[in-house]
Amino acid sequence: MMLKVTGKMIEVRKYNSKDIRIKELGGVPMLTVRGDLSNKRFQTIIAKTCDVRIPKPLNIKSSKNLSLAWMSPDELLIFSFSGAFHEKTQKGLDSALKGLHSLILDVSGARSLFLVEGILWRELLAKGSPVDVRQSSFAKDAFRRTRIGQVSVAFWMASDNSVYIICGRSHSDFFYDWLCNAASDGSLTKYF
Amino acid sequence: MKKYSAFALVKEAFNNHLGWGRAWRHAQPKKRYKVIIVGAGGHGLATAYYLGKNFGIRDVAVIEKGWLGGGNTGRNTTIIRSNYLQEESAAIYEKSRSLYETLSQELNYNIMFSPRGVMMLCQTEHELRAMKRTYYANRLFGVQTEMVSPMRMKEMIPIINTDGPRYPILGGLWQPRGGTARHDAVAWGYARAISSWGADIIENCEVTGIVREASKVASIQTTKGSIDCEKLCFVVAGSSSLLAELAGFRLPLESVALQALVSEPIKPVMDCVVMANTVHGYMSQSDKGEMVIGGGADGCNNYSQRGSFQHIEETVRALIETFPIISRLRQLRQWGGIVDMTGDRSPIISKTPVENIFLNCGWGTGGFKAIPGSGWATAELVAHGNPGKLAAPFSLARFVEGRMIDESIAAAVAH
Amino acid sequence: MSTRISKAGRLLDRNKRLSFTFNGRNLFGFQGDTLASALLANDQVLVGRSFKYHRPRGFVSSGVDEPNALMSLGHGGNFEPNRSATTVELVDGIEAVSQNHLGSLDWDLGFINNFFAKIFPAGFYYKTFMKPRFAWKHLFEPIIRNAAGLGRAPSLPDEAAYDYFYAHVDILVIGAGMAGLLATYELAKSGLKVTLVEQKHYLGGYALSDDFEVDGVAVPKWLENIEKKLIDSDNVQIKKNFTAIGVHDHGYLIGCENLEVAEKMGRSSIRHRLWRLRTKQIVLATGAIERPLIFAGNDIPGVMLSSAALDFYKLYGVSPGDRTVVVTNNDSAYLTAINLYNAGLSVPVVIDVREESSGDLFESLRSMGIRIEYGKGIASVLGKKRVKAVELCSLTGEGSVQETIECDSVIMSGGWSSAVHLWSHCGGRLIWNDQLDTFLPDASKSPIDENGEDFIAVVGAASGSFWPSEVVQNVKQIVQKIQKKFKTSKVKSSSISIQEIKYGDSNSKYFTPEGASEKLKSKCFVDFQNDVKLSDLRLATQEGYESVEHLKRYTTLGMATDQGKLSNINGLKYLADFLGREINEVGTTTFRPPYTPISLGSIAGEARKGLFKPVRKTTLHLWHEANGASWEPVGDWRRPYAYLKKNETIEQAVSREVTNTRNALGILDASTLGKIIVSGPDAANFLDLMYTNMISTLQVGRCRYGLMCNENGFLFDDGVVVRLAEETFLCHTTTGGADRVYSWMEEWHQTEWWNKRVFIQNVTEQFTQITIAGPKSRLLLEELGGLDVSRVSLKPLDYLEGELAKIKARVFRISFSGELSFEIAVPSQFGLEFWEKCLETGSQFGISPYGTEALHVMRAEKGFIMIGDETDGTVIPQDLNLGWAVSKKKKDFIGKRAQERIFMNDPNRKTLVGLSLQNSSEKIPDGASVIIGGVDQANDNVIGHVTSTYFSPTLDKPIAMALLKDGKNLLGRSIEIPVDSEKILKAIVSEPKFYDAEGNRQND
Amino acid sequence: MLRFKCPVCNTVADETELSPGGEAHIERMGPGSSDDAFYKYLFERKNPLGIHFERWFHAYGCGKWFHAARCTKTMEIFGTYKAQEIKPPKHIIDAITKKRPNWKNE
Ligand SMILES: Cc1cc2nc3c(=O)[nH]c(=O)nc-3n(C[C@H](O)[C@H](O)[C@H](O)COP(=O)(O)OP(=O)(O)OC[C@H]3O[C@@H](n4cnc5c(N)ncnc54)[C@H](O)[C@@H]3O)c2cc1C
Ligand SMILES: NC(=O)c1ccc[n+]([C@@H]2O[C@H](COP(=O)([O-])OP(=O)(O)OC[C@H]3O[C@@H](n4cnc5c(N)ncnc54)[C@H](O)[C@@H]3O)[C@@H](O)[C@H]2O)c1
Ligand SMILES: Cc1cc2nc3c(=O)[nH]c(=O)nc-3n(C[C@H](O)[C@H](O)[C@H](O)COP(=O)(O)O)c2cc1C
Ligand SMILES: [Zn+2]
Repeated sequence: MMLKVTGKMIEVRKYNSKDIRIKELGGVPMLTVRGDLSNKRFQTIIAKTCDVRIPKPLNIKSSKNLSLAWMSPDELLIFSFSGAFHEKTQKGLDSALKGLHSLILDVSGARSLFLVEGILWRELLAKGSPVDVRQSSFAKDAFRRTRIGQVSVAFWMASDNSVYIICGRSHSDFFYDWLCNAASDGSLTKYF
Repeated sequence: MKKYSAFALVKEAFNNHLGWGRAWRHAQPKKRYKVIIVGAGGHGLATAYYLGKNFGIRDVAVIEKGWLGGGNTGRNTTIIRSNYLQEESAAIYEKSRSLYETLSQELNYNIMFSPRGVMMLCQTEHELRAMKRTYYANRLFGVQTEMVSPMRMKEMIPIINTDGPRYPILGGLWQPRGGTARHDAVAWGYARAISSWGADIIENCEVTGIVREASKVASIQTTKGSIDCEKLCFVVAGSSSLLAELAGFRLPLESVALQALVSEPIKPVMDCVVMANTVHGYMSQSDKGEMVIGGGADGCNNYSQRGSFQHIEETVRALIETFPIISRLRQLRQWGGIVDMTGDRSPIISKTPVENIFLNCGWGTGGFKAIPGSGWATAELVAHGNPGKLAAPFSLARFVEGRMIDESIAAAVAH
Repeated sequence: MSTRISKAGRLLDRNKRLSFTFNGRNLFGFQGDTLASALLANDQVLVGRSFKYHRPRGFVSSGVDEPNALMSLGHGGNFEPNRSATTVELVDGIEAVSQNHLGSLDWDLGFINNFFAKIFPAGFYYKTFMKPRFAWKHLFEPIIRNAAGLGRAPSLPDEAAYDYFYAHVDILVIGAGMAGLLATYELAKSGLKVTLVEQKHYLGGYALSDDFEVDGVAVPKWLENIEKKLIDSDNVQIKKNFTAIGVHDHGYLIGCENLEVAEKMGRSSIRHRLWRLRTKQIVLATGAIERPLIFAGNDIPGVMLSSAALDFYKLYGVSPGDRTVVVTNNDSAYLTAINLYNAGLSVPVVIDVREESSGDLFESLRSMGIRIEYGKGIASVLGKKRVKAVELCSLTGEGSVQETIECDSVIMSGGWSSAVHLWSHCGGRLIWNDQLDTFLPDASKSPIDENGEDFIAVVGAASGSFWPSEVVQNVKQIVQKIQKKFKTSKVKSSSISIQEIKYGDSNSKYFTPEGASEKLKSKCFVDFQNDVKLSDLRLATQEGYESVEHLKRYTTLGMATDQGKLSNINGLKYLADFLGREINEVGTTTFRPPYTPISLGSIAGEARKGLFKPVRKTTLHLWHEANGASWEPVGDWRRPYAYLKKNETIEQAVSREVTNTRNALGILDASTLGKIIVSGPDAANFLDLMYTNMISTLQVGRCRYGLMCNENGFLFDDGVVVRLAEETFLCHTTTGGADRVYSWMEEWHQTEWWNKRVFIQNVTEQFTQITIAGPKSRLLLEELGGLDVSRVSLKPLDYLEGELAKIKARVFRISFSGELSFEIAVPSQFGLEFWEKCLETGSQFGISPYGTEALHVMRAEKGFIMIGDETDGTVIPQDLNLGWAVSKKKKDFIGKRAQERIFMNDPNRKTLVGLSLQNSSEKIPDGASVIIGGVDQANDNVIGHVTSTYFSPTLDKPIAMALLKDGKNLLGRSIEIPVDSEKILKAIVSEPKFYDAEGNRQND
Repeated sequence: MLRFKCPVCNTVADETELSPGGEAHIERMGPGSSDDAFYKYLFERKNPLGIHFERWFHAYGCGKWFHAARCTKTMEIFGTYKAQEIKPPKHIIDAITKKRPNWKNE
């Protein structure tokens, strides 16, 4: 399933169980930005170029065109919802960050994006991730890097009834199979 | 000491077995010994045994902080093999294995050495090449091994899944005279032998201090008082760093928890030992019927003798992949042992910075198989004050010189 | 006989009849039965054979402590051995089969062992079978092994599914007896979130079979009411069929949920679910386990625990027999006696090892006119496959028979052991309580969490509160403590009034008669499953195995599937008596997880078959698959080893791929190679430390082959470094090394050289990397168009960026095959498109894909090293003639100091050479040892080993590389390679360069 | 199974999200150091029974290394701190001595 980074989200494949819908989404451009997130100038440039402020640690923040996710004290991940915006952002950052110790890389081809929908989405995460995904600990805007099963992932809520998950591209077939298995009928407990 | 035999058993049967004496004497420390060995695990007891047998040194005490054999000797998965790649390792492990062959008779204690064969799986091209290299090296060093094809393996081990989807089995290195032994019996058998000729085994006696005079040790302090000695030998596996600290030096060791588990007993289904290094798991079936399974080591320093569950998970996964029928067996018990890991994962048999202290440690995850050979070599070191041919490569100095003896090339796990 | 009694059977739904089979016999039970109660209701008293002596055995208990009633269930992919019938909820169609007999359960040939029991005491095998030596392996051990095990192993892979669940809970209450239920209720009332788990399929615990009243209602009704309230409560979650199996560090608890019934009913696709719980607070309410008494014949079918008999009667309406003799050291067996009597069954005598008893139950017994014999014991139980009678004797003395009392069942109680297993798993200490005759948790030495605080509270019988009113008090206290810890607003605990039954004092006697002769001792069973008798304990202690741990290991006491739940304390008591010490001094053996055995399947969870371990795939994976790839696992990846055409062997394919690449054009998926960006003002300087080479002198737009060593000086990875820009480098690594090298760099940067301004980013997956190799590769690139790749513009080790075939690409002129070669990286979204374009455009030049093996053959022909083949963790670059890549000018790099040590400069180190055989079509064997001067005894002639070996299609002869001692001085000499005992190959040592040594082809 | 609070990203990380990195605060010996000093740096370890200053890598998380003070016997954690501290900071030492007054940092 080869994707063009058009900026248009397309459905690569999907699986529906009784309680859960799983989709792999393609075409979402991503940028990795490295820099000192606590640096005032860096903050201003990001806010200006992306039109979103740097999120708090362990958070994700969005505007209409893009989302900014906090990866670590010196790393951001930017998701663009349109291809044009992606290039604009990359170019904008490239020039604005000149002179400031930083690094901007297109990683659109390095990660796969999944959307899990259905009220039991928390349960799916709980089957594989050691993170506390109770409502009280994992809510809207939270962005968590961890593992699910044996795969390194990050996830955040898409809505009350859905969650986005990213993993490394080379793991996507395996991870998709994992998700489908975890969602299979008769295996969910309605725990949360 | 009453001799053990079938005849004696039958005779005792008529006496309700009231005639059997203690396997080893209950000893209180004397004021002074020629040699004190700290640690009544297999290696400590074997050292005492060969000191007496090969060098006539019998004025020996073996000091044990807990119960004899309660360290790693009492909690290992009992794999015995000698198909090591490096010449130095093959030499000492093969010496050991060959001593195991006759140990029951020698000690008059059935330690149930069972040369049922050890199969090491090759599951990648790379592993296959490494095993072939071991095979050729073994041949020249007189260790009998052979390479086995997947088809032949399936005949030998019917429950194995040779074409697992993830890591199909490409072959195996088979050591027919490798196997297992009854671990506790090894300690008990040596203890009975040395006790019978007068060596003292002092249990529940912890060494708490080392008293030095100039560059030498004069005596040790223990929870049962102070004891003088001419020579002192530390054989305490996971606790080696702690004793070294008492003696004023440090070691190239880290202590970590290594895990194992057994299943409930089932009728025999697998006659040999199988080690699957690529997926990290190994398994054999004991004479009682449990599947004895070895897991991974925790990566962090640990003296709790517990360890955690995640390594058990990994191991069990690997083994279900290799032996799909075991999925419905149940885990009966899991446990941990504190193993002492060196920088090159090979042991230390060495002199130390203190003139009359000797050291045997660093056997890590794989020293059960080495007990007789290591005892042999350590006795020589203690008796002469200098290592013989077997022990020489395993000195502390090798770390300074960069003369590593690295076995990780041949097998990811060293059991 | 055991039968169903019409009045009792609280858990049964008598309208739902279920059928099942035992050893092929069709039997019936009811909904609510366990397999055990249903068998017993059918008078199936003999249910198994013991491990060692094959003695006939019946049910001893009604729960997880059952040592005897293990059977095999199901068949094919659902076959399961060693299931204890007392823990199997009955469903329609169960097929149970008894185990461990030669012949039938009733007529077991293995029973012969029993006659040799006298010669086979504990540890007999240590004393015999030593001569002749070969007989152990060929005769004795096979006999012993044949006798091993209980059930058969499954013969087919498991068909069921398993999974995991991580949950984080504030408070976990384990055990839903009176204590657990009450604690949950009170904690929930104060607003705390509580999860309550119970291993059985029903709640209520022991109290469900008990006879007292709470707040004016019978206790079962009261329990039912609480359960209802809990179900309605928002902050309570109840899990039945859920066993807490192990407590681990930092509040980690493993639980196993048994969904077998739900699975059979089609309500769950999962058979067992392994729960991994993180808790802030655990409340242990695991109750207590009744102990047997020890007397001769206490293992004969029909002898069972008093609590088991009570359960069978109250919960399942099953009688243990028509005439039941009771033997006890405490009052709880009185309760059973009263119930059986009231059910119209006969209780000829209650034998009490105490001198006297008082209390309510005693009064009831007396008023019923049941005979009680104080200060008495059982000399022996008569019967073989079923109890026939008991012989009464005085407690003191040797057991001379005073009276023989006919009966068909015996119920016994030797007191209660608090279920403290989970307390102990993670470091909690125990303390023996003489008065209560049990080990109890020592609250001053509790297990601690990561903050050093205790996190387990114990309530109910598990904490020694054996009586209902005590349970209430005890729960109240613990609840208050927890409320304080969680800082909840104080809620008054409910006031509960108990119409208590007063119990008399128990005593601690555990075997009868006290002066038992040796003969009797050899019939007194302590550990039923493993056939450990009192005489075995005596023998072991007499022989000096007097540490509890030695006793256990010498006799196998407590090592059976019930892990000594019934036997351990009795064993300890014996040991303490023998040594004349307190039980506290003797101590226990270590409690270890699991609390009850759990399936290996549940431990593996979903990670089996396709989900066993991740396979990483490149963007071209599907293409390879569709085009005949024969796969090779490399690291987590799969790479095509070769592409097989119809009727081709692997060797033929490899040979074809090599020849085609050398003569025309080959294409390779090299995407798995690691790609790491290192960028920042200090990048060059940082990489100078990482690599042995000088990286800082590399010019922008140029590539350099770099080596990485560890601090020990050993070579561990290699790859081409490219300077993309003044401050930005791209470091290529081996496939297996990508993640390792990336973390390695991060580690050094973060923990040693954090002042160096660099960012390190692993971009391996961002790119599809494709190698175009062969004399026609430049033609292809020119045809694709977009970049000037002429000899002048793109020299060897140059790098260009631009568009190729309208796709953004980086082109590196590097060669691992020795041919003119380009590596091209395109963003992975365009990988397949680019690959297909190359194939399409390249068809006119005879393009053909090649796999890893062809790649390896070609690199070997050129004498290029391969990490993992030429290196093995003990090799330094100098050994491989790569000294040129180790900078002498740099002050420091990782591994530099190590390479200065004595051994690294030893002239005797092995160095890399080439080997070739003339006139042979046979490969030199992989990994073979190399000798010089013939095989000798001392092995002094071994000089090294073969590191890589191939048949070279290009040169039409076998070639190999080897690491040989003093290799440099052996050039031109003939060495020997012993293949097997007959065959020795002779090869000539050369430089490890077999083809185009000058490099004309790649530099074209 | 252990869990640590990562001082970099502040999440409580499960042991399976981390990888261990051995003893902390070992000073690197490079070219010019003596054989003995180099040996000590590379191989010799305190390996104490008790409080161990050690390194952990938040591999399945923020990707940063950090330090922790942990008891190797009870698994109690006295605190975590940045990987760039070259010795245990005061608040960690205080936390330890508060609970274990006899402990000495050797
Ligand atoms: C789970 C597991 C599986 C293993 N599997 C295998 C295998 O399959 N094959 C194999 O060959 N090897 C295996 N090993 C390794 C093997 O068990 C050990 O290498 C070997 O038992 C070490 O023996 P030892 O005598 O040196 O140490 P131990 O048996 O540990 O004896 C050391 C003794 O010293 C005592 N001691 C410590 N400190 C003091 C003190 N201060 N004063 C007095 N006494 C003290 C201890 O109490 C202990 O009894 C395994 C180890 C484990 C933990
Ligand atoms: N008279 C006596 O000598 C005596 C002795 C013992 C018990 N009792 C009675 O026992 C009751 C005490 O109540 P209690 O609640 O403490 O004990 P209980 O035995 O009634 O309940 C314990 C519950 O915990 C469950 N359990 C045990 N281990 C478990 C695990 N690992 N995972 C999940 N569940 C587990 C058991 O299945 C049981 O349902 C009182 O009714 C008391 O009268 C009396
Ligand atoms: C080879 C081997 C086989 C074992 N078999 C059993 C067994 O059948 N039953 C059992 O309960 N434990 C068995 N164990 C585990 C021991 O009970 C015990 O857990 C182990 O020796 C470690 O000691 P500890 O748990 O007392 O610390 C076995 C251990 C070994 C090394
Ligand atoms: Zn972190």
